[in-house]
Formats: sequence, structure tokens, C-alpha cells
Amino acid sequence: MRLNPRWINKLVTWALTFQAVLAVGILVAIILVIFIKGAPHVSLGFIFSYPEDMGRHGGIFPSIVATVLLGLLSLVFATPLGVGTAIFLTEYTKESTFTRIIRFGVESLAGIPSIIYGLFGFIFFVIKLGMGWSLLSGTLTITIMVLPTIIRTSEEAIKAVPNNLRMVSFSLGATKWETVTRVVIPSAMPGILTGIMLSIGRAVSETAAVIFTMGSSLRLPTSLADSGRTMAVHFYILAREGISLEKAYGTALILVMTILIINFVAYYLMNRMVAKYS
Amino acid sequence: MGKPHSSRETGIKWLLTLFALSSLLFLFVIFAFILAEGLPLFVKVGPGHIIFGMKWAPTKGHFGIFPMIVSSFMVTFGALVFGASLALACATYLSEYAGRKTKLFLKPALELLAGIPSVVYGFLGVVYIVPLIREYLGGPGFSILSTSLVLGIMILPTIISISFDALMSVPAGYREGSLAMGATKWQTVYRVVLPAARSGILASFILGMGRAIGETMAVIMVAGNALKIPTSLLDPLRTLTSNIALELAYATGDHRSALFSTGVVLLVIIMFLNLVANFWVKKRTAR
Amino acid sequence: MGQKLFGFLVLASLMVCSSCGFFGPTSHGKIIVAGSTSIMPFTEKLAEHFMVEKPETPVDVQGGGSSAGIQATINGTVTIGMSSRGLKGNEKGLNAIVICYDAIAIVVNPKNPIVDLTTEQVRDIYSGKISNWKQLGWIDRNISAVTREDGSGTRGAFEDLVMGKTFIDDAVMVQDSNGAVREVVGNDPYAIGYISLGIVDSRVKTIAVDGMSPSIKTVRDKSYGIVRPFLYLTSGSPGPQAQAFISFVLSSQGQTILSKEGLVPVNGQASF
Amino acid sequence: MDSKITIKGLNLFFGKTQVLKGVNLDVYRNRISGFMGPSASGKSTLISVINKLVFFEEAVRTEGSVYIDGQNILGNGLSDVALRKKVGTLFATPIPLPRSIFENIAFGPKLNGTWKKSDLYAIVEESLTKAFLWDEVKDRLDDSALKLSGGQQQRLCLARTLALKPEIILLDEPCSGLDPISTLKIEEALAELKSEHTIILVSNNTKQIARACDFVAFLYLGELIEAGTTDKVFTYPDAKMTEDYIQGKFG
Repeated sequence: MRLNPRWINKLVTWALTFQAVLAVGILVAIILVIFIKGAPHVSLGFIFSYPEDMGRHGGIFPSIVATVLLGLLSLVFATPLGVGTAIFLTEYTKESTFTRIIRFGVESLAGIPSIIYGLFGFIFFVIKLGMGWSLLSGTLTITIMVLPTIIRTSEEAIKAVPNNLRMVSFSLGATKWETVTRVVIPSAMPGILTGIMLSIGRAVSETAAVIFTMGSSLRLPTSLADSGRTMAVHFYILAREGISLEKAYGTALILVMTILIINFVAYYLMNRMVAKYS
Repeated sequence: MGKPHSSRETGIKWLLTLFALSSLLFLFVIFAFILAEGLPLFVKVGPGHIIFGMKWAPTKGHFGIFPMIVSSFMVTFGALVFGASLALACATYLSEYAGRKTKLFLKPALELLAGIPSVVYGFLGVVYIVPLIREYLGGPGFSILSTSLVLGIMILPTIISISFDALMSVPAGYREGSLAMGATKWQTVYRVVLPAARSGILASFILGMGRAIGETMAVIMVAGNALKIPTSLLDPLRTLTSNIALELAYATGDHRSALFSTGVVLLVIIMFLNLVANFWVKKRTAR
Repeated sequence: MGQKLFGFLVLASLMVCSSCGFFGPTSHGKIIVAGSTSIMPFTEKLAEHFMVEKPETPVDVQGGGSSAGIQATINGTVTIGMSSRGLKGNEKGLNAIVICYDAIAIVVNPKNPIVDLTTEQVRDIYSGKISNWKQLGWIDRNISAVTREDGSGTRGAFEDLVMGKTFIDDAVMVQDSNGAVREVVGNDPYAIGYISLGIVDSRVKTIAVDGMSPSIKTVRDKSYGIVRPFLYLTSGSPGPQAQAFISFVLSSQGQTILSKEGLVPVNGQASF
Repeated sequence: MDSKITIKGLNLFFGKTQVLKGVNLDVYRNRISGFMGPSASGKSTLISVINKLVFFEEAVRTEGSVYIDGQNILGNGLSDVALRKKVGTLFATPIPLPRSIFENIAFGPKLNGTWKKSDLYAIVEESLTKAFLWDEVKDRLDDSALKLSGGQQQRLCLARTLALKPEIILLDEPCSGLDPISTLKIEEALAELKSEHTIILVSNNTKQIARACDFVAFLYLGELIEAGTTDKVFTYPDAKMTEDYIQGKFG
């Protein structure tokens, strides 16, 4: 029996619509559940007070601080390294075996699962270098983990800068480095920023690599040698050990809001930069 | 004027070269330390007893991780079965059928969803999926089925976003040409658009697969972590990643080495997948 | 922009250098307590109270497991180690202080009508010999047994005290903390698990083993058999700060906190 | 009349392809010299040797020498950066940097270490005035340069070059995309600028060359066919090929 192509077309359209609604619906439902279940437990007190009784009561202030510190510190290390590598690959060399090897290294780093970063950070920073479970061990581990993201997004952004802008800069007597810093990087900034924001997002939502390098102490981290519990780790422990579902949902909501805010800030900065001169 | 400039430029070039080399250095150090911790046990008990060993009791001298290797592949495959088809359908709908506004709104929304921590997916899996499976299908609920579902949902945003990009980059002329020859919309999509976007779609699947096989915490939460090779969809299981995370905190001596050996096997599998993926995608795009 | 990049770099390197001096475990008067995750929640609670009294002495509580805790004490990377299993071999050189006793309770879901099992039945459930609740006189439904991961002190004690030489079956589910086991058993009507008596709450139901329910009384008079000591370990005699914390734990205030948590208090020092 | 630039036996290769073939030429101080010729004649390549931007291309090799004030720029004496501060360039299409009008012009002076706002403002005003753009933009110096029209953008680029006070200005078909009025404004500016600068104008518009230039050189397929005063070349060309080109028979 031969089916009429028009009928098939109609059928498929319906099927696709259904699946699209299903997929988007599941994802929207996830966000909704977190908002609805989390909102009643979130208050200023929850954000700014310390946890009591392992998090069964009280707030998550130390976890917020630990998360922010981890995110920002890993950026302090990863941004110059990542953007520098991207500049090197795009501006300072021609394609060669050397750049291919470096790209291979970056790709490989990108493919390594986070638990392997956790294993490595645990054996190398925590044990071999004697840093213990600390903010520093966590930061360095996350730095390596997010490095490929920053390199790749920055490289894309730098490659997209029109070559004639570089020629103009050179023709005005700029050196290579002056051209890179005053023309290329400002033009590539929106893309670079996206990469940076993606990386903060990864640092904020990572659990496996953080728990084995930064530990899970609930105290407020005050030095790089202190252990700390990021929001994602705190959420994991609350939820998994059934300490408090309410606090878990509350933490999840703050976590998702943080990621939302990071995204919004990224879009805002990007749009502002793009809008300013075009 | 000339000299100070050129010496500064040379300095900068060296510094940037060093930065670029740091990625290689990190890769090397990661491999070196994982291998240094993991390989001695391979030598001590023999690679066959680890890779093909069926019994995992590291405090009692059994280091077999074969069930976990099988389980890792099973849930990854399961995640693709759920996630890939749904995501591709969704991406196809959004690029070919949806309106401009939906598309504009969609991209950032998907990026946001891709940023939701995996533990949140795992937790919701425990709260909503596991009890449903236990209640209506039997078994403990912690199972291949629940793990595959959670991972499948988790990789949706990644796959949708990348395959959507691939579909959108198919030139409009292709579609117009096909429609002009009297093909229906679906025939156009199926015979023209999807094949043209093939390599991008494939890349999105591979990335999704990488995320699924590498996921740890969400899997620990919903998989049940039993050591047996699962024989039904409702059996609990333990993957390579969760094996490491479950026991790393406690392990000492050979037990810890065994976890690093698990890491070595995981690394080898991931590297192999990446190589195949790279080769495949490059070959396809080259044609 | 160039200046900013370099600024980042300088900042980063400054931070690395400035923090290098802080790696020592006893720096700025901090006590680090690490080891058994079974003891960890109680130590956290004790530390909370201790720091109210002596805010100048921060106590950092970490998990890691009994073996790691013992190892870390030997290496001197922690001030006080926590172990929920006895010491073996060269570990016996450590100074061990029993802070309390803990019973391992066999727990099921409150919906489960079974109240009593023999040690042998528990062993058979975990070895896979008994796999259906019907065999124990309840409904026809597979038993979802939950154990702890290999290396855990609780599992070690359970294996010693219940399993003997029998292996735990591979089909048994594994969770990596007392809390996680309680969570699974609390949500699954057909599950069974074992956890520290100290963290048993209304979400799960304890089962009498060989006719004895675990409680402070049955532990004290030794009629309940699945009991282990919780140990604090120091390498040599403890320093003044560590001694202050240990004294606090052994004081009536500390012991009251522990017994409120469902643990069985001790008095005085014992050696292992 | 003394020459500012002297080109001697210049050969240039892109890989195995020879693009300039034994060019010998003098460019005179404070005059406008026109380089004309059909496409692929090598005229644009020739000026990109003078500012050395040609060396950003792949596999470039040169023979011969180019002297500026007696110094061979193809030798090791002068750094590229120092050279380009002496030699300003205007490209075929206007390429404003994606920032404000003010910042575009201040770009070069800032590289030279001028950071004081008042100094920069003086330079910006002077350069824009010389490029006949000041009156049109003086009220919106902080606007994006990309908002200007094509003709304004090209004059902005000219002003940006002038801000460096270059001794030589190279213009690579600067009017190819512009309307006649904008073109006229640029030519007017050039006529005033030659008292202080040595100017080379590359164009394949023979009428523009005839209008604007004092000297002219005709290139064809990398060879210099003929050079001389504009009057001479346009009235009594030595070569038949030059005559054909001027009369529009090819090119």
C-alpha cells in the first residue's frame, strides 16, 4: 500500500510538534518545579544566615560565598591563560604541527569527564602538593577544567574579527601586541565574555570535581587554604542524605537563579557592547 | 624607539607560547598522575582481571570492573535512545516549522537549561521518576530505566542547541529548490535538510554521549549502584564514573589504586570515543 | 586591556604566594577533624557547640572515611582522626579515645509490617539467599537491599558483626552514606538497610535482631549485638587545642549532646 | 627636485609568482604621485611594500631596495613600527575602528604615548579640519564612527592617518566606493596636504590621476612601463601601451 505523501507530511508535522512540545515541556517543568517548591523556603534570612544542624536549619550563606569565590578565583586563573592561548593560536602563529598539537591538547582536555578532574585534583593538589581540601585545590582543578571552554570560545571570537581592522592598526604604527590589545580583543570581547560566563556557570554547577578537591566543610571559607562547600555540593548532600528537602529545594532555586543571573549579565554586557558601536 | 618595542614583543610572544603550552602541560600532568596511580595495579593483578573481572570487592582483593564498563555503555545508549530522538525532533521542529520569535527566544533559554547543574536533574529523578517506576513497573526504581531517562533529559538542551545550529545553517536555497520541485515539507526536511546538516547533528549526538558517559553525581543518585551487570531495564547498576565517586573518599592502598584504574579505563574509553568522533565528523564534513 | 590581563596575572600569582604559608594543618590555631563519615555529623554538632564556648578555636570537620582518617592522623595532616572501626597493625600506635558507642540498626520502611529478623535472615538477605519478602512472610515482592560502599566503616562493622565470611551479593544496591541509605529505605516500602542508630528517625523503622531492638539500654547491657565504638585518634598525646576539644566531647555536656543524638555515651578513656 | 622615496630594482614574489618585476622609480617630496594601471598591474602591491604591510601575506619574498630619505626600508635598520609612523596608509574601503570618532583619531597618538585629553583633542580637531570633516562631526565626536556615511568614513580614515603627522601618505584607490562629491572633497584635501606631505595615490581612474597628480607612473603586469610628470605622460606618452590605457582601450 502506498501512502499519500501529503498524509505522511501531516502526520509527521503532528508528531514533530508533539515531540517538540514534550521536550520543551519537560525542561520547562523542571524549572517550574524548582521555582514552586523552592520559593517558599527562600528568604533574605536563608541567603544571609549560617546553616545549623548540618543544613537542616538556617541558611546557606557560607555556601554562597564558597560558590562565588570558586567561580571568580578560577576565572582569575583561567581567563589570562585561556585568552592568552587563544591569542597565541590565532595571532602569533600560522597553522603548523605545533598548533595542531596544542589544539589536540585543548580538545582532549575538553573531553575529559569532570570526575577525572576530581580524581586528578584529589591526588595532585590535595595529596601530592599538600594543599588539602581547600579553596585553592578546588580553584586550580576548576581552572583546568574550564580552560578549554575559554580557549575555544575566545578563539572563535578572535577569528571572527575582520582582518582589515588589524591592517588598519598596523598601518597606524601599532605593534602586534598593541593591535591585539587595542583592536582585536575589544572587538572579540562579546565572544570572550560568553566563554567566561559559560565557565563561571560550569564552576557554579560542578559537583564531582569540587567535592573531592574543595571538600565539604560548612564553615565560611576565609583563606585559600580553607575548605568550603559550594551550593551545588551542599544541594547534593542535602538531597542525597535526606537532611532537608525544603532546604534542598531552596538551595536549588538559589543555584538556578545564580545561573540565570550569570546568563542575563552575559547577555546584557554582550548586547551593550555590540549595540554601542554598530 | 624600535628596540624596546621589539624586545617587549618577543617577551610577550614567549609568554603567550607558555600559556598555550600550559594546556598540553595540564593534559600531560593529568594523564601522568592518573596513570601513575592506576597502572601499577594493572601490573600487579593483571589487566584481564581488572577489565574483564566480574567481581568488585577491592578491600578483599577483587578489582573487576567489567560490569561497570558494560553498565556505562548501557546507560549511555539508553540516554541516546531517549534523548537523541526527542532532541532531534525538537530541533527539527524549531528550525523548520516554528516561527521567528520562538527561535529568537529559544537559543538563550536552551543555553540556560544546559547550565542547570546535573545534580538537580538527578535529584528530580529521585523524587519523580524513581518512585513512579517502582510503583508501576516494579523493582527498586533505581534502575537503567530511571538513569537513562534522567541522562536523556539532561542531554536534551545540548543536543537540541547544537543540531538546531546545524539545521539553521543549511542554506535556504536547498529548501526552496526542493519545495519548488513539488516535494512536501516533510520530504524536503527528510531528503534534503537533514542529510545536509548530518555532520552537525552527529556532532551533537557525540557531545551528548560524552556528557552522558561522563556524568557522575546524577547517576549515583538514580542508578542504585549495585555491582551486578543489570539483566533487566528495572535492575540497578553502577557506572565507571559513579564507582570512582562512591568510594574515593574512603579508599586507601590498593583500593584507591583500583579507583584510579577505573579512571584509566574511563579515560581510554573517552579518548577512543573522541578519536572516532573526530575522525567520523571530519570525514563527513570533508565530503 | 593588556594592562588588565597582566593585572589578573599578578593578582593570581600574589594569591598563590600569600596562601602558601597557610597549608600547615595547625595554622592559625585551627583544629582539623577528619575521617569516618558516620562520626562526622555528630562531630559537626559537637564542634558547633564547642565553638560557641571557644570561638577563638575554629574546628574544621571533614569526612573521608575511617581508613583515610586513620592514615591522615598517622601522617599528621589532621589534628584529630575519626574512626568507626577498631585499629589494626601499625595503626595501634595511635592514641585512641572512645567517645561513644554506636549500634548499627537494621532498618526498613515504616510500611513494612515485619518487626523481627534473626541475624541469619539478615545475612541471607544480604547474600542474596533470601530475595523476596514472601520468604519472610510478607507480600510477593523482591527485597531491595541497600548496603554501604566498600571501604566504609559502617559496612566494615556490619560485615564483621553480621556477615561473617559470607560476601554481600552483587545485586544489592549501594549508597555512600548513612543518610543516603536512610533516604532510600524511607522512600521505598520494599527496601532494607543498615544505618547508625544515631541517625534513625521517623522516616525508617528499626527491626529487632534476634529478638533485641537497638536502644541505649540494649547497647549498654550488651544484649544488642551489632555495636561498634566511635574513636577519636591523635598521633601521640594531643596538643592543648585538641585536648580542649576532646575534653569537651567527653564532658557531661558533650556526652549529653551525643546521647540526644541516639548514641550511647561512655565515660573516660579506653585503649584499643 | 629631490626624491623622498627611491625604488631600485624591486622584485616581489608571492611564492613562485612574480608580482613586481624590476621596478625603478623616484617619488618626489611634497608632490602627489599617481600609480595607475589595470587590475593585477602591481600598483597596490607596490605601495604595500612601501608600508611593508605586504609582509603579512603568506610566502612573500623581495629583491632590490626601497629607500626613504636614503635609508633602505627593506634592510634591517628601521623597525616596521617606526616605518609605519612615518608612512600613513588609506585603504580602498573606509575601515573605521569600531569605536567613537574621537577614539578613532586618537588611536595613533595614544600609541605614541599621548594620553592627555586636551592634547588629544587638539590633534583630533586639527586632523579632522585638514580632512575637511571637522564641521560635519564636531558636535558628535563621541558617536560611533560606524554611523558616518561612506564618504565621511573615508575622510575620517584620512584624518586618522594625518593625526600621526606622517611624512608620506599612501592612498590605495581611496575613492573607489565613493560618490563624486565625496571624491572631490578628498581630492581637495590632498591638494592642501601636499605642502606638508609626500603623497602617493593609487587609482585606476585615469581622470582622477590627471586631475589630482603632479607625477604619474603607469604599471602593467608588475612592470613599470613609464613614469613622468602628469602633463608629459598624458600628452606625449612614450609607450603605445600607456596611450591605449589613457584612452580607455583596455584596463
